[in-house]
Amino acid sequence: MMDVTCEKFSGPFGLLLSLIESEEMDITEIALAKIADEYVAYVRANRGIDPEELADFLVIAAKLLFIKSKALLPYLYTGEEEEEINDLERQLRMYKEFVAASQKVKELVLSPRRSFLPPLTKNRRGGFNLPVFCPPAKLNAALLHERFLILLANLEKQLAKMQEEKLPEKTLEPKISIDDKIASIKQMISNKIKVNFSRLLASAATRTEVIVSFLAVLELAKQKELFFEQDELFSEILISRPADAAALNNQI
Amino acid sequence: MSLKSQVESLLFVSLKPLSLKELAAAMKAPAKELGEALDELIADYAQGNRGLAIIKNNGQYQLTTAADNAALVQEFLKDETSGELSQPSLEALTIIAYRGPIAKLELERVRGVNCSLIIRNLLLRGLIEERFDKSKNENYYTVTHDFVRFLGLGSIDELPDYLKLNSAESLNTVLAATEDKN
Amino acid sequence: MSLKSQVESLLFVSLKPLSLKELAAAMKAPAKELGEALDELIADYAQGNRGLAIIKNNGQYQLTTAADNAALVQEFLKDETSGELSQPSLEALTIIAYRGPIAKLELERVRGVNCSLIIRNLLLRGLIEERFDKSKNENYYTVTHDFVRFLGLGSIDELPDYLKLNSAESLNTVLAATEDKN
Repeated sequence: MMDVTCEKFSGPFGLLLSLIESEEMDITEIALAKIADEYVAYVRANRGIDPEELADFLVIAAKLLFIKSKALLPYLYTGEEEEEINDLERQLRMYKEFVAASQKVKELVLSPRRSFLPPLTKNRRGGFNLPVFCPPAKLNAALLHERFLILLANLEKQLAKMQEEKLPEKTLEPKISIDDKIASIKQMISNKIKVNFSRLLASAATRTEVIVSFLAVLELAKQKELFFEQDELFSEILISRPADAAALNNQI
Repeated sequence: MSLKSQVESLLFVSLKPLSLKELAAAMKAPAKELGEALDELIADYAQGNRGLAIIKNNGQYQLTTAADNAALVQEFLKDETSGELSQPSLEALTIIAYRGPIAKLELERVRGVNCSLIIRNLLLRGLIEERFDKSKNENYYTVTHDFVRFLGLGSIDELPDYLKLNSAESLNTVLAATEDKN
Repeated sequence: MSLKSQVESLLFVSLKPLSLKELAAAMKAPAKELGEALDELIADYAQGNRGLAIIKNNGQYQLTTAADNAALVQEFLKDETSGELSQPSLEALTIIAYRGPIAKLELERVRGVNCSLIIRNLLLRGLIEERFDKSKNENYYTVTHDFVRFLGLGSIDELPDYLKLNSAESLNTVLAATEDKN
């Protein structure tokens, strides 16, 4: 169902850029709004995305959906968010320049032109009668021991940090699926007639899950599986199934 | 002997790239005059249809073979290193080459994605080096002489569009925004 | 590039003197013309107040430093190998002492950076030695007997806490990760 236009991309900006370029558009707010759905679909399909980079992809997905919602409902926005959108455009334009530069760097790396050094050996020093053993005068066993303990302490710190960085990724993975979230939202709605949007978000444990919930709700809205009601600006959003909503309206 | 001759001898026997400061100390010569002698030597090599060249990177100098003779030298040394780089590594290297010294956070801001693993990999391959900036309490990254040699350049500012990308205003703006947020 | 330039590149990277025949074979050039190019190059070096010179001995050619700079070069090389070790070199030496025999790749994994130059420097100073392991197709490094004796030890396992530190958990973890990647 999905049109896979970018087999190879490098990170969230790479994906964004290739989607915009496949539409032959410039980097503008309009372009970003236009490719938002495609981007989200791509992240959902999760093709070729390194799990460690997923969070970075989701952050961009959230920004794009924000831009899209602004394009659809401009009167809801006050102008303060303008800066953030400009910022994304600027970042993307700059990224594009560096991608172009990286192609030139690649050509240089692959071109036959290259400088060489003699192999690293001591032969070049032949003829200078250098001593074969030159220990640093102040070095001793105690100092070696001390340095090694420092090294081990640093290694342990590094390993602990890597472990820490890995943990959220593991706990995040089962929760991250937008499909799961869609299923659970559908479940919530079928059990109740209406659900508060804030309640959906309250159940999210992490920022990533908030984004995923948001994406899932938007997806359901797009598929016309959900009906949204809001009495006034910034008031609670109620989510219900279209059938129920129709039925309720008929009762009144 | 002249400074130019002396500095040529030292660069020839040194295993590693040497800074102006190291050379000046070894030769007990004033850094300014030495710098001029080095510039002259670089120009001599560049003009003279020579088999040698000097690479200048990070304020350090290294004597190498001329890039034009690469095919011959590579075959002679039976060197098999190829320039294979993944797209993400290539992007990170490009940004570090044009913008170095650059902090990890700035690099990630440009690429929009975490770069810890790529940095680690490039360090292990000896393509970039890390220097701790005490005043900013942060590591900064630059490309190594080895990488400049792979490019076949005399120094990194010979990269296409170097000036433009090195001082790209857009980058300054975005990076300024990074600093604000931290 | 000209023959003169090419032969200069080859003499620069070659660690041993080369005969006209060897050079001609490498360059696929006629020996006669090559001989003329060499004579020209030798004359260039002799005239130009240069830091390098070509020595011709028994029909073999070698690029070397100019005789006039010998004292400077000698002192430079002596200083380079006699001072205290840099922090990175000391760290590498410590790892090799407690954990040797260790492969270059393992050492780099532990230190997180490329160690080619550091290893070469420690080898030059006679602090470590290199042994090629045929089955693993890799060089392994250990400290030298001279260094063990310099420390006043009978053997390296007399270092403080050797047994415990030799098999430190964190090192095992990092090195196990090395094996995974290969």
